[in-house]
Amino acid sequence: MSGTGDPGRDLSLLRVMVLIRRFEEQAAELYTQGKIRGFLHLYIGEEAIAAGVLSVLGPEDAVVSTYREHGHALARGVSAASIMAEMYGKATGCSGGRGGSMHLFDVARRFYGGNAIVAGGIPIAVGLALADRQLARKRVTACFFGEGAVAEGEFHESMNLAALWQLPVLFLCENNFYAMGTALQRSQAVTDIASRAASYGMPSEPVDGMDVLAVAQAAQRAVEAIRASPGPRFLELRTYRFRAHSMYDPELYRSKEEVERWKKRDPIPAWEARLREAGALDDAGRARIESEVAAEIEAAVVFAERSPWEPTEDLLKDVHTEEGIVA
Amino acid sequence: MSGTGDPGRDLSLLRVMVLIRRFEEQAAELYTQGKIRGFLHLYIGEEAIAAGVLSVLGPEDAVVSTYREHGHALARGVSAASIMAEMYGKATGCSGGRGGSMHLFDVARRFYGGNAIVAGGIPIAVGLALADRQLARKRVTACFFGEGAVAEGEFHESMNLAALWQLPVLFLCENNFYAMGTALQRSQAVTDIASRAASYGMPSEPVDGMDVLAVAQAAQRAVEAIRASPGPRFLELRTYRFRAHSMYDPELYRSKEEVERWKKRDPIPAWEARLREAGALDDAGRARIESEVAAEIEAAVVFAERSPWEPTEDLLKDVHTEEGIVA
Amino acid sequence: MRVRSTYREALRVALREALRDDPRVLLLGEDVAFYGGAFAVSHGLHEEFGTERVRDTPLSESAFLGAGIGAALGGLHPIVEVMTVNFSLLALDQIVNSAATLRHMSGGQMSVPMVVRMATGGGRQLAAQHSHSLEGWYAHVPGIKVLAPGTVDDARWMLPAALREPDPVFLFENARLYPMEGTYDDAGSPAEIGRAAVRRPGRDVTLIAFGGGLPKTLEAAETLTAHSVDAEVVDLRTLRPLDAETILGSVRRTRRAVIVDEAWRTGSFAAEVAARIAEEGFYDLEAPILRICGAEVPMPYAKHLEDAALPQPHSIVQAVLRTMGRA
Amino acid sequence: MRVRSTYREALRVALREALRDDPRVLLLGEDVAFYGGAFAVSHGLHEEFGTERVRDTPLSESAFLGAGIGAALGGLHPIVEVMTVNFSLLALDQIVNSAATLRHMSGGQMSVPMVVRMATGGGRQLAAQHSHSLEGWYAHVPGIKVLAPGTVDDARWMLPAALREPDPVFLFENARLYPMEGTYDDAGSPAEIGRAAVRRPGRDVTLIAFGGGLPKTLEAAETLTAHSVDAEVVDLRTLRPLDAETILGSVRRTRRAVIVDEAWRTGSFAAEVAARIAEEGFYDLEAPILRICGAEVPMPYAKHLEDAALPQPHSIVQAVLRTMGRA
Ligand SMILES: Cc1ncc(C[n+]2csc(CCOP(=O)(O)OP(=O)(O)O)c2C)c(N)n1
Ligand SMILES: Cc1ncc(C[n+]2csc(CCOP(=O)(O)OP(=O)(O)O)c2C)c(N)n1
Ligand SMILES: [Mg+2]
Ligand SMILES: [Mg+2]
Repeated sequence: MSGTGDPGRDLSLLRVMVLIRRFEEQAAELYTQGKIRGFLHLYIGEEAIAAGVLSVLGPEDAVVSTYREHGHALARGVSAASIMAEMYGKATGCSGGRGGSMHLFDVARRFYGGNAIVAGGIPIAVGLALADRQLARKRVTACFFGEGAVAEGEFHESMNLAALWQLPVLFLCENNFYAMGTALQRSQAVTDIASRAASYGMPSEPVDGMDVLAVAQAAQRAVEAIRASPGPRFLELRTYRFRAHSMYDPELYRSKEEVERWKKRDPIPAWEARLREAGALDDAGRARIESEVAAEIEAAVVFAERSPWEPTEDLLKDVHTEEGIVA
Repeated sequence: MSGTGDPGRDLSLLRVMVLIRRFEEQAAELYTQGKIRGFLHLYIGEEAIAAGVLSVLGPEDAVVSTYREHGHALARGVSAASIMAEMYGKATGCSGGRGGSMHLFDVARRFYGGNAIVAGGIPIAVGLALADRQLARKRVTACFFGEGAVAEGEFHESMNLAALWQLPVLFLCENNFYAMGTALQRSQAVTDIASRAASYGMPSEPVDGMDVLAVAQAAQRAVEAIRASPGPRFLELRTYRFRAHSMYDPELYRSKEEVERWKKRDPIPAWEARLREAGALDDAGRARIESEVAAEIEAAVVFAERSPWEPTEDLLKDVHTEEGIVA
Repeated sequence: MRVRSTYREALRVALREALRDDPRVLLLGEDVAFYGGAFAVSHGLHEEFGTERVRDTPLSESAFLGAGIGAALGGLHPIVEVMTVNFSLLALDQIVNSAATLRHMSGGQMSVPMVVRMATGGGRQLAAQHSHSLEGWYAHVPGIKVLAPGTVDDARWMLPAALREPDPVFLFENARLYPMEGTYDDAGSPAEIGRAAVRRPGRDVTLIAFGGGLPKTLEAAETLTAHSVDAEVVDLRTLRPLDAETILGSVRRTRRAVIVDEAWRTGSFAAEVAARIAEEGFYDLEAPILRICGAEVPMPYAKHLEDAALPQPHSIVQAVLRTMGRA
Repeated sequence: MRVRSTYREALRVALREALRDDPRVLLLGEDVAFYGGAFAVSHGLHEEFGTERVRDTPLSESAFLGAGIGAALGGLHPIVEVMTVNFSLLALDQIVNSAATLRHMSGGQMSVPMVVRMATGGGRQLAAQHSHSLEGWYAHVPGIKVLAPGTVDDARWMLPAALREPDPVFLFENARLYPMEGTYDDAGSPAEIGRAAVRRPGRDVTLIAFGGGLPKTLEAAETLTAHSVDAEVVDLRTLRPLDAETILGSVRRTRRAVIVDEAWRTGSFAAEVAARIAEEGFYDLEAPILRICGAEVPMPYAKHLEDAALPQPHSIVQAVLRTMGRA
């Protein structure tokens, strides 16, 4: 196999994918127990994208995501404990219990959420990049969204702005072929998403989103290109969600066979096999990852369980910035 | 010269262009006299588009336009008198004095306005075409908008819907290279508008919008194609407005030279010359057009002047359909 | 005969009837067909009526709402489902600038017979972007009508009433009420638009509510009997046009008013109701008009905070006791 | 020293100062640069500060508003000009779902220091799509502040106040006031946000107005002296947060209130002011609270109809005489 060239990083890609998978399995379980409420959108099946893309960003880069963002948050280094506590609605959550699963934020890690309006985060990413350009900072803003967002006007307005102003944004379209129950071919006249972005004159390519290495390499190239000369780039990452859209979805719109077919391309066993083949992973190493991840998740649950609730008297906190007037 | 093949139609194209030109010159004059108020957007320089496109539509086809729509309305056969009265704000105006210059309507002629929100008419045109498709009617909806609209999300959402559902719409982008004071290259990352539409998988072509014959022929082909098999088509009509954006615009954003250069391509003398060359027009014929048009406009002004105002007591009329409940 | 049903099923019965009885009716919206409706309201309908009449749209709120307007102009009678009021913000241009204005600004030449349905309200731990209660905004706009069913019977009979209107009608379905059980009259007739209902007669105080606030208010009224307060509960049902007569008639008898509205307090529809009473019922009042509204905070995710942010039966009871001079 | 100026020039002085004093400030919007601003407010500024800091945008209201949010998160201090409130409907998703919520739903991790300016109001014969007065809608939304300068001094000093706020501030410039002459203090200081002003002290009745309604209300107050009515005029200045103290203090003295708001009456901001008085000032009142608002009609174009649709000094006078028992 040809890995990233860095064995530590190769293993880390696996570890991140496993962390996301197990974290979400746990979250789904807690949802059925009523510990987590509201909407819960699982990323299971799509982990290669978060793991691959975020492995190439630096701490100064920014990330803008959607409501299906546990994977992005974890891969960005937001702690499992603070995410779990957030989903419990606890004061120690990464958004103070105000956001829940759809609104994870960690500004110290430049993780700008957590946007639950489809395509709503895209203009914000464009603005972050505008600030970088205007302040002559060599940062990249990575902006995730689903293929469903491509039908929204906000998507198109944003593509044009980014291309017109040559802003340093990396657009990452997670094409899992469904927007809730609407299949891509029933929502887009032209289903080749990468070509749609290219029509704005920005470099754009489709990537196998089930192959973590392919994702990491494509992201690496794109990020380097943006740093070398600012201007947007676009990756269409083809993937599939193995689970329902959210916890309420009876999945009437796709066949079990289709799901099973995609599950055969599960990015975790695929990458694991390549690591084993290359001699970079053995049973013990694999088991170690599982047990480390299990311990991290268990600790996260314990943390969430034990954390305090925000006092109800603080309901109106953070509607406005308390310090008031800025200097 | 090769005209439309129908000498009557060839002359009519000239007549319609002259009517629009003189009508608007009169309107501008009346504006400075305070007879017409609000916003007034002149179409002068772009007449070949309205004349050419509307010469190929049938009475059952629909037209959706913008705030720069005097030309479309006149070419559609809306009477100069009712348009003039509308701009006076008289009860006899084509919109009962409620709409003014930006909101001309004549539903009997399937002229659906008169939309002053940039790109706002486009979804409505898509819906008209959806009705036609659903009711299996062989009609075409012609939808005009400026190149500024191409940056709006509503434009893109509508292109996708029309292409996805294969609706019988003819999109007509009047590319006059400016949206108010913003030049195309400062508003679009990719300035080839026709290619943008093509990215939705719909047939699309640029047309010389200063050549009334080229416009009529391209429109004819597109309309025939739509009638033969429903599905949208797109024409980018390259043109130029000779006047300011509206009556308030000091035109700081473009040079006199540029304007003069385009005026050399004035569609009216250009077409006139071709007709003369072909022996289809002589001085007398040309003079007759002018005098007929002058008479029509004078009658329109007299009509507007003499028409009554809507009684103030009727202010709240037509907020809702008075008959109430439909059968 | 009174039929037991949930609010959701009652809505579905009404939709099915509409599609069955009028071939011009079509249901248009995101995931109304294959997914079965985000809230399962339209479940099964596409199988019965086909995917042309129960039509999934791409994520393009502005375009498909505008297409609904155009389809209505073209002779169809569209029912447009905007999944939730939160996403309707993306379609407000079409609603306010076109749907509500086309009739008036064309001088009464056309009507836009269209029904727009959307889920509204908080209380399901969906946080700041998915919990709006914006019915009051819609009720501000002349040219449209605004209905808010708060009972199973209204869920059944408001849609047919809306479909008899020649102008746009907005139907706000409170998402918390979908599973609510109740009954409707299966030999009933379309609800009377513009007519409030006294859901519980009483002598001591008038409680005014609608939609999601109604069940809470009825519960509070029951609790108040233990405090020897006999509360009258008025269900507004229609926010535009507002039935001031019923409100003022009730206040004339009880001399006290408490208004319940789950929206943010400042600028809520409750303010309008209070203002109407202060204008026209002033001399009937013996005490200040009180409002129990949502707290002025983007909705927090955590359950205890969300509960604190919304009117609850106990907060309504407290307000009533205050206005009675008992607390 | 008091400087003579128009409202427009005062705004420009404030903009120039902001751009000069803080390199993080940028002005972003349609036609703010080359055109010179749709209302000439930013005329000349791009020549002084360059087209990066005074930046024309494409017609993409949602994306450039959202980009303003992102730019604010990224360390800039954007002033976003939405040409008019009518077009802001296209950006409401970004405003309500992101600008207003990001701080709260991230648990207070970030602020969005952004000022959004827009022209508002009717009265210029621009008809139904260009005459909205939607300040009241904005004032409904927690997480933002809403300012409405009605004097030249506030036009000069509200922008610097808005720029000192760490959270989004919306500045509504009434388009009719741009040419209004007056004076400002050139050694003044930023306006106090959340503080109403008594523009004319009086004993007999409190007239409450803001923005475009203020000059009319002051004129009415002058006329009323001829009827021996001494009216106090309160200028709200800030709609959110509302200065209830000043309003209630005035009503406590005069015992009568008439509220003037150019918006459609139902659900107007005037309703909120009336509701506050009915709740908290009830026992001070000697007469019903009256509202003089816009008629419930999409704004008609014809001047006499538009005049009838808007509050006018004489209609304010009539209302006051009514509340004084004189008519
Ligand atoms: C503007 C808007 N419309 C509708 C919704 C409801 N909704 C939530 S997720 C979703 C599907 C989005 O699909 P996609 O963008 O492909 O992302 P995925 O869920 O597949 O990751 C929809 C319709 C929303 N959140 N925002
Ligand atoms: C949504 C919206 N934003 C802004 C405006 C203000 N405006 C009116 S016309 C115009 C320029 C439109 O340019 P284009 O589409 O090219 O048409 P043209 O005027 O050149 O015919 C602008 C910005 C508007 N009417 N609607
Ligand atoms: Mg998807
Ligand atoms: Mg143009």
